[in-house]
Amino acid sequence: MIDKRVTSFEQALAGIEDGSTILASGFGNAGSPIELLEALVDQGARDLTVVSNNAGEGEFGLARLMRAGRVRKIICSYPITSGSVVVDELHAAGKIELEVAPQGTISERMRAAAAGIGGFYTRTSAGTMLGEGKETREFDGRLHVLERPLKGDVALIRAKTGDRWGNLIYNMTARNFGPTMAMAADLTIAQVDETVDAGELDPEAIVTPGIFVDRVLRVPGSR
Amino acid sequence: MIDKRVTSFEQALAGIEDGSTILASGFGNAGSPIELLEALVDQGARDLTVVSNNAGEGEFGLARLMRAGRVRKIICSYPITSGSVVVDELHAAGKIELEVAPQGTISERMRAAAAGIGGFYTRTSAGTMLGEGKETREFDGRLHVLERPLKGDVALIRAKTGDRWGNLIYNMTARNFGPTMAMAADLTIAQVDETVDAGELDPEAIVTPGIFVDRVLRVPGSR
Amino acid sequence: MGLDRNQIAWRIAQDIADGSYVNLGIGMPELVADFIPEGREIVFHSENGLLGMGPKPPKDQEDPDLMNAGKKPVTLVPGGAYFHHTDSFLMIRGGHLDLCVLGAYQISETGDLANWATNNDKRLPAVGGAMDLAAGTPRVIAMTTHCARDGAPKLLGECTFPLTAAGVVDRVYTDLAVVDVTPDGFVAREIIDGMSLAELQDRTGAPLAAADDLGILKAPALGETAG
Amino acid sequence: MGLDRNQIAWRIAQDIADGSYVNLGIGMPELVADFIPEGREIVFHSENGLLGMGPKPPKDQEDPDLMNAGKKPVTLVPGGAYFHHTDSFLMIRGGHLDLCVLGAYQISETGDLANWATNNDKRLPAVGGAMDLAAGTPRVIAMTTHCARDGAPKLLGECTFPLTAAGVVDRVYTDLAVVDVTPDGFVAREIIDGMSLAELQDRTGAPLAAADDLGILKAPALGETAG
Repeated sequence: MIDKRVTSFEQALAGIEDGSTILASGFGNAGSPIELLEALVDQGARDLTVVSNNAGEGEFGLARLMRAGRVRKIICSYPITSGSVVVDELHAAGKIELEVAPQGTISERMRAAAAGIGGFYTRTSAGTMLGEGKETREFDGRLHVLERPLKGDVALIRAKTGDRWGNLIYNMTARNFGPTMAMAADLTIAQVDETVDAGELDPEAIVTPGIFVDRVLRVPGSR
Repeated sequence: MIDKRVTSFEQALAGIEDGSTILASGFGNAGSPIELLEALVDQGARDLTVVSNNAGEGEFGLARLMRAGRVRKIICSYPITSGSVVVDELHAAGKIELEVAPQGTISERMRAAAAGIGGFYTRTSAGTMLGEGKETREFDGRLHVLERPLKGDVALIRAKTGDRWGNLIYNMTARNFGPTMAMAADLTIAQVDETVDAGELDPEAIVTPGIFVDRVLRVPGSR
Repeated sequence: MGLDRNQIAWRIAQDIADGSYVNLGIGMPELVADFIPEGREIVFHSENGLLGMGPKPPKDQEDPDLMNAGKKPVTLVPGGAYFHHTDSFLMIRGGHLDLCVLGAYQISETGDLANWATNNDKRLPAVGGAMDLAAGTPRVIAMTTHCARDGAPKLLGECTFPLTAAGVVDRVYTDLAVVDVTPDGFVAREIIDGMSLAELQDRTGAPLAAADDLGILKAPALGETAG
Repeated sequence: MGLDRNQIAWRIAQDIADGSYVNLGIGMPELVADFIPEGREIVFHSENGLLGMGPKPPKDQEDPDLMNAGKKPVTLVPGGAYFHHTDSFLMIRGGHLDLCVLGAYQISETGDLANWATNNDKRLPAVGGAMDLAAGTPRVIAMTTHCARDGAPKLLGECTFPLTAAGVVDRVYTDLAVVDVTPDGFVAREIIDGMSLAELQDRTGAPLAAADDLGILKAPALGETAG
């Protein structure tokens, strides 16, 4: 029988190894798996590469993981938010590597990893500093850059409800990167507001089918 | 004010030109815009290229359009269904051009057109007859072929419910190619079982946002 | 003397682990779903946009909008989900399924699969999702009779029919044997009772080794009408 | 003497056709939503997965899960829809929006846009969705003051700051003028009352032609607190 629901942070994060690439959902705090990221400090994995739209805020969630010295590199589109002090400090001290890429390119690169695409051509960043060093090619008279898939070892995502099979639905704009990251990692762990049995979600409205999800942890009161 | 609901086949199909590429949804008859395809006979457009998973059945829908001599070329993955007599006859008589491609490649090529992707590399068809003549490249030690976007001038699709803004939901596996084709054409026309006002569909469960849809026609009793 | 279609399907079903995500190709492979051992929860994927495919419904509950890849009426089990075609093929091409079971005309000793066209088809070419499944799925199982009706072997040094994908087949289940495709070529894991390796080799178009733990391929008597 | 931010936003809003799908960049462009003329239905897109963005809610109805790209609380209007990030950027990169309004540091006479970095940023580099919007949207509108605070022109022969995208800007709305980017370079369409073409040219870093129907840029007095 399939039951992807787990009951502790230990179970949820078991097996995440040093050196992993972690895809962390969220746009600002909306959809960010804050509690999973904090539990990852206790779990102990080091030397992580984190893919996340932003680079943490305050001293919680991703910022806490970074403050604990676990993150070697951040791949993001927009590391500046109100209160993004940790990334500022670590970067200034040369203690973290920062790779900034266009938001849509990060998202599409993860989707490519999910879809078995070896590479794709996009106009975004062509002719700019962020396109430098990338292979280019013209299609229909317009310059494109070649982008490669961006795959995660682990995805940590936040959803609203998860069922026994790992099917997920989300809440409003907290959906953001969750569905794509869930598809793009070898091990996908979702924190949710509530868990239900298989068959309780509307099959027409499931956003992330359970095939993409490995573990579902209910984190009460996280909203 | 936006109101994409139209009230006649004439309005729905206005402006479709000779030589157009038409994306027609459906997997077999499920999700096939049978009535729109038949009305296209009356509309009169000729010399069409049709992209469709199958190549028509019996003497209705797509088969009727083909029988009327309006289709110059079919791009499909599986032209054989029980009763695919029209494509058989026309092909044997040299009256229709047939391009067969892997189902996932057709779908992904349309998605690429929708997403502004200039081209992508896939393993599907690499090293096979259907990959012959395509540019190839190795990624991670595996051979890939380069595929280009497949864009429609027009998409004719079938959905369950459409609202004033063109938002769509579908019915079970009749969803199939509809959402992708809706995104991949300049002009998208949906036939639906029912139309509603804006705001009546659950914003969390809308499958095709109205931005991809130009006209919605209620076709009563089409199921 | 060999297994019938249902028995091959039964044998394949025994090897599908609980919790697997599985695509069954159109035709003979569809039978596998009928023989999943009690207590295992397998999630069946259908290329036309469905995870959690259940058995066919009673006649009066058939819905033309709920079909499988073979365009036959099916059901959705609790936990199932619908999605669009590009997402469905993302699952296939991105390697998210655990395994697929595909029919085969020919399998080469390097794992090439030919299952979509012959060299003298009278019908139109038709590939469907076969190339996507064969190229994308981590574990590709071929289900076929060991030889064609005219006795020609289907396991070969090289395929002579157009390929579906190169180097993808992991294991072949036939009426006579279970054969792994390994870096060293074909390795028989099970042969039906009463047939020697040499006799199986005679029916195989490429060198065939025996697994260290070579066993007997057997299946219970099954009504031909099952499935 | 020129327009204030709200007046520029008002002027841009007048040119957005009923039924348009529009993305407003973070910051000054967000003001445009407040000045859409009565009777026009405009669908606002937010990169974080939202079509049909409405105005900010009353304080007690704010929800941290319903935000805009600037991470400020918003609402959803009837007809709106949520979707995931890759679909949101498919809309952007695939050219499905009708237009976007972006802030700008510099605009070149060939339509190059620089709006994400300067040459001496003290803060970390941060591009967000700017390159996607600039490269993907069919009609790119730049909204900016005509000159920087130090008086340096922002409309130039070539940008000196890092580009967001090359050759994409269609029109620039500033506090002093409405300027089209054409194959022949900058063409002023409207200039504020009392300013001559020569005076505008003095504040512009590349040759500036006048449209045949050159008009006066004007906007009503608007409370600075609107928006």
